[in-house]
Amino acid sequence: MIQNPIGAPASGAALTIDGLTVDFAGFRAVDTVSTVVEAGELRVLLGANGAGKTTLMDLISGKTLPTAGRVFLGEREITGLEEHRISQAGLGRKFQIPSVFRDLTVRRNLEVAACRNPGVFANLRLGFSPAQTRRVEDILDQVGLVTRQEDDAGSLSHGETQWLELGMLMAQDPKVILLDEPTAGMTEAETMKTAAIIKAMRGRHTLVVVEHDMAFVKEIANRITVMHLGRVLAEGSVADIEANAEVRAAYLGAKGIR
Amino acid sequence: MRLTKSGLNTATYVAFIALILAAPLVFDPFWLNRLSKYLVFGMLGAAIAVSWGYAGILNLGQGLFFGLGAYAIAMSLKLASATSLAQGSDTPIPDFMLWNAEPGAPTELCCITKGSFLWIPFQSPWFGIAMGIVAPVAIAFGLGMVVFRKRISGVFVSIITLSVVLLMRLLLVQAQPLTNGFNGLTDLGYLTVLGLEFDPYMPQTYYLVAISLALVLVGARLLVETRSGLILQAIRDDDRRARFLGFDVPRYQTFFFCASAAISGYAGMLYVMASEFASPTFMDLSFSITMVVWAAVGGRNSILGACIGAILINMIEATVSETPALMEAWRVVIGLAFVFAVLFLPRGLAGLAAGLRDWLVARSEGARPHAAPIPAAEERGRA
Amino acid sequence: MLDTIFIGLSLGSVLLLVALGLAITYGAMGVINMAHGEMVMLGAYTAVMTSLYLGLGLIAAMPVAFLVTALMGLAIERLVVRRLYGRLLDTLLATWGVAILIQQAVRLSFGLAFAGITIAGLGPGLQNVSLPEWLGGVFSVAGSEISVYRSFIILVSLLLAALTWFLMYRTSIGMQLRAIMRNPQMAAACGIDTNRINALAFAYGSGLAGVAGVLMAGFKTVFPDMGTPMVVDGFLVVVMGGVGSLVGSILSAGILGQINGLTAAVSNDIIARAVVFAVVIAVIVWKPKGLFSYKGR
Amino acid sequence: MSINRRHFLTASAAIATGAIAAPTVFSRAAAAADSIKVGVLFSQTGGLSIVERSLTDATRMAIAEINASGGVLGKQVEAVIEDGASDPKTFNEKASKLVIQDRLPTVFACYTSASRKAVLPVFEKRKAALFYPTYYEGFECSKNVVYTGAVPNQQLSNFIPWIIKTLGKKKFFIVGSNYIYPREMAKVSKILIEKNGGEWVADEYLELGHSEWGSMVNKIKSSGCDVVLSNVVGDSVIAFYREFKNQGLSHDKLPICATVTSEIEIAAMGPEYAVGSYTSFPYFQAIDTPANLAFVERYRKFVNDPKAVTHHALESSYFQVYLWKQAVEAAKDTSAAAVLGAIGGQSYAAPGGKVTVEKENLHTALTPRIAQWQADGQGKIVDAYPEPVFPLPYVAYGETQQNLFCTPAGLDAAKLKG
Repeated sequence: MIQNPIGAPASGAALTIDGLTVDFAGFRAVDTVSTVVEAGELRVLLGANGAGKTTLMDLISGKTLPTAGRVFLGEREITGLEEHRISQAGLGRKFQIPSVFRDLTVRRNLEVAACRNPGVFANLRLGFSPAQTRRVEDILDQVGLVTRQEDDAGSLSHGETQWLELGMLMAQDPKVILLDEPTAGMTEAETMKTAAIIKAMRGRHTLVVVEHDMAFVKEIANRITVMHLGRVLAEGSVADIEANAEVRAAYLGAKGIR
Repeated sequence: MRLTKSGLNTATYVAFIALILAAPLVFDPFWLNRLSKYLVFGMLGAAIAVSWGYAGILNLGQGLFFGLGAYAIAMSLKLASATSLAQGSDTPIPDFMLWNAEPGAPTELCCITKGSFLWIPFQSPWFGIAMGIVAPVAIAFGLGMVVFRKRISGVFVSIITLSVVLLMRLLLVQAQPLTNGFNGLTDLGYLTVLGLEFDPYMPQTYYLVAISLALVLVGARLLVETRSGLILQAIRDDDRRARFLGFDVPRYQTFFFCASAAISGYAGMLYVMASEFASPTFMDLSFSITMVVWAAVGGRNSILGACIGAILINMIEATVSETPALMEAWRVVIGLAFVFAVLFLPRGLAGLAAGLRDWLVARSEGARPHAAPIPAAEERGRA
Repeated sequence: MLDTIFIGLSLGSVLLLVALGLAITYGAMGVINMAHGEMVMLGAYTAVMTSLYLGLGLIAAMPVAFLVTALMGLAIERLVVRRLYGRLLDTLLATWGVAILIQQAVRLSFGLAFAGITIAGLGPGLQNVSLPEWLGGVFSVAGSEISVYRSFIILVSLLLAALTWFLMYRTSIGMQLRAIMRNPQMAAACGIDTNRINALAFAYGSGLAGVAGVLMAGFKTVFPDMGTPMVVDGFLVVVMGGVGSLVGSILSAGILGQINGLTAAVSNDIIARAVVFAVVIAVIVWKPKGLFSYKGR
Repeated sequence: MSINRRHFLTASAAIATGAIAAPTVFSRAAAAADSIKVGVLFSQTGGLSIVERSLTDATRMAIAEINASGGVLGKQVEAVIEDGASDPKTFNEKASKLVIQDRLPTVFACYTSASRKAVLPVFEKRKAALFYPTYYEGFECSKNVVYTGAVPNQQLSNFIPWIIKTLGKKKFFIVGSNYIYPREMAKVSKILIEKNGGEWVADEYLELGHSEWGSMVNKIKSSGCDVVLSNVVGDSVIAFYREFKNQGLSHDKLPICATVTSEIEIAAMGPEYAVGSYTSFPYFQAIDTPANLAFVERYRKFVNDPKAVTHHALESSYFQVYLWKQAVEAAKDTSAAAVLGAIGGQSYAAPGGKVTVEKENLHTALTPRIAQWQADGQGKIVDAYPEPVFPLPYVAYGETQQNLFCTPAGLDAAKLKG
């Protein structure tokens, strides 16, 4: 067992990662990563391809089982739980390749996400409460999909699909949200709209975002964690990271951050 | 009048149910009996739509649940038949048990052959009826808990269900002293409830089937309209997304798998009442696949569509196979129909109907339809 | 004991004969071809017809059957399967319809029965093919009598497996097919003519079924329904072995054959069949990707 | 109840004709009024059609002959033919069409026991008459069925003693398909084997339609038996005989003695695989009487196939139509009740010899014969009873002609316990 450098999660921490490690047949995709994300913070995960960012998200959200280390959501340990249990504990996740229910309408997608009760018998009822309906309509408005609410999610454009998934996370309303490259493949205008949505989510949720677009990162980030070859290379504010020589050497190259 | 999608959907259900309830005014007892069998098949179509269309689980062993339901009630009716009472024993005993038993065995249900005590509770028809639902649901539950917990999906579920039905059929035939093996259970009594005797050629049996089908259709439709039903469809589209939204995916899948099994078991019971026999051929692979084809032709994503598909195909089959010129070629006709339906009607007849519905709605709104029809459902669960 | 193991080996080789073609069409292309059994049946009928009208023996019938069923497979791919790529379960239903069609076509002598024409060798009846003298009988190994014909089947099925392996892994067509297996879009983007390769693969898989049919004709009955039970067994072998893994199919055919043979020897054939089903179910539940899946995990 | 139903029928029949039920349009029951209609229900499609089509043909041939010689009661006989499609569900449905929709009093139907069991309720509860031409396991005493095929005592009571005494074989390996007929044949055989001083070393079963005989033949080889008693049916038979020879066994040393292997299977497997083996049936194509030779000739001409074979169930399908004709003429009535009442005691000179429907159990007295298969695919009759043997459907329970279980009053179940 790896030594615990952080100890029990501090109160006020939304997400505590402690020595998280995964070993794929000798290859350590994530190697003793530890970090604490404060409640309400927006943390950006930075790193080159293969640095282990997405794998780290897989480990947190239960998609992959860690070889060692622990994960806490608030004060509750979620290491090794099944995905839906972790989700019920208050963690939401957006995938790199947008993942929505393609054969359901946009509105239905949000309604599914808004079903707070996970049980099959508890959900054996027709319709939704006025509060839920209002919430769904608010979200439709926020992500700008009001006019498309009766269309199948499969017919949305790439950007719209990303926004729908963000909307679903809002409807799910977890404490901590992991976003894997929310602006990948987007146009400039779409990126700006996404930034607005993410900013709106801030405050209500604690966010961990994997992102490459530095302009976007500077726009939204509180703190940045830089990963390199599965390890944490540096962690700090945008300015700290920009000034960090190790980061420049390993990741950003001589040119620095544009 | 403004037409709405859901309004037209409801109207279709009402019209269909009115039609099947009015059928006795038109049909003679023979066609009524025949129709009641087809309505039972329609119920199977609905069961497949629930598991395949809504849950994305293609069960190639639906015949197992149908067969279990059929055998459960047939066991009760067998014990109620005149010959079972006339085997020279105080308690009823199926005739075949006597000639399958070892010479000199006591002629009592408790011990005439190994395992014959299992028949004892079936002396009560209520037990048989209950088992007709409970047994399929229990097996579906056990299977679902294992298969869906292991996150097996798509064609692998199909292969497992297919293997299970073949295995069960094998055991059913092998257990001949208990089940009469390949010949199945015949020479059954009539089910009598509150003094009403369900002779398959009397209208009351037809009404039992028709009302049952109406209830099943409405019930299944309501079930998939609930939040759970919605979540189930979400799981069908993307089970990983649903998991990360906090839903216990295997539970949902198992629940609706069981619902589908319960409907199939019930259909099996009704079939026995309409046809007066139960046979291991109900668990033939070809029958299970045929059911799926009915649902595909009718529309796998539509409960009513799959139901009507089953009824229509059987009517056409009967007509074609009783046409002297096509006596030997009717299977060619059916085979061709299957191929064309799958190729050119990926959403089945229900897809055509939905297109018509959307056109009507659009026309009544005075606007052209705003979205193209939903593209063919992507196959989920490719390995 | 030796003869029991030999029987198991022989059962395995018969399974493999049918499964080889499926390992291509299903394993590599993702098409659930329910008409595969009918390809076996057509192969068997080719053996019957060639011996009846051309006086060809069993061996000579094999290439003819390969051609006939490969062409038939090509037609099915062109007319039906091609429209259904990506709709895996729909291929199952459509080819089930095709299977019914082919069966009935043979039964009705391809429609000539309506005109009152009967063709010897076709029609609803049972047909057979005689074995050449040198393939009949037995030879002795360590006191056990070993059937010549069963040994011959083991040999041929292994040869066909080796040939298939060679085609898949040592030719450019095989390489292209494997590329399509893993990522059809990518393969198409790389300039692989996926239509052509898929058609060839389907034809080859069907052709293998035809050869299997000729060998079946040598020791089983030839009749229009003969293929239906075989296709189920074939799928069980391929799924258990791991979809897309040729070696997996070969090994799982061997394993199921031995399980069947040994269980039948100590109890009976019915229990043996039940055990085979149970084993397959257990393996799929335990390792849904099959015993020898080519993907990691 | 019956008045109700009749009223209901007439009331709705008129409406039904023009209704959405298009199928009624195709009903052939409404044809010429001065003919006598009978139902014919065998599989025209599916796996069993191999045998069952020949039964349809034999039935049609008998009807054609009867019509050519003036019909029955001066009327032509018209066959309403349906397809059972090798599926009990379809048999049940088509039987109810023939009996209830077309209201035919008599139907010639069914090859397998499973299909007979599936149609039985239709005939018993609606009081129609079923003529069933196949050898079967017995244990049935329906008053609505005329059984014209053999029951176990007519195939085994001569066969087993003959194997033991004449062939001198004493150790039996019993093998069959896994359903009720082979199991009952095995049960009766064991009684007879032990009574005649033989022994049985194994009693094994295979699934219906099973065609992989490797393990079983291997077992036979190592069992130490000196004769195989086969109750295997259908296409499994062919795979069995072929595997038997391919594994180096020969009928000279270890003959297969079969109860089901008929001319059809022999022709299908290639006679070389069966040469020297034996079958017990009441009828063989090779019966060397002018009546039979003429029958075979007529049948071949009728089906337009110079190589067509005749067999036991086929012969029964043929002569049972004549038995029906005699019953109708005796009763001067075509109703089911009249036919069933008059059929008992009817005798007919069938191609294979004299047959008689016994009054007591409506089964048919037939002449057991044993044939050895020859290279030309024909059986050489090596033993025959001098006269027809009385059918005993409950022989496994010790039924004898003096102590019948199945009587005109129905089954005397009390005797089963003894």
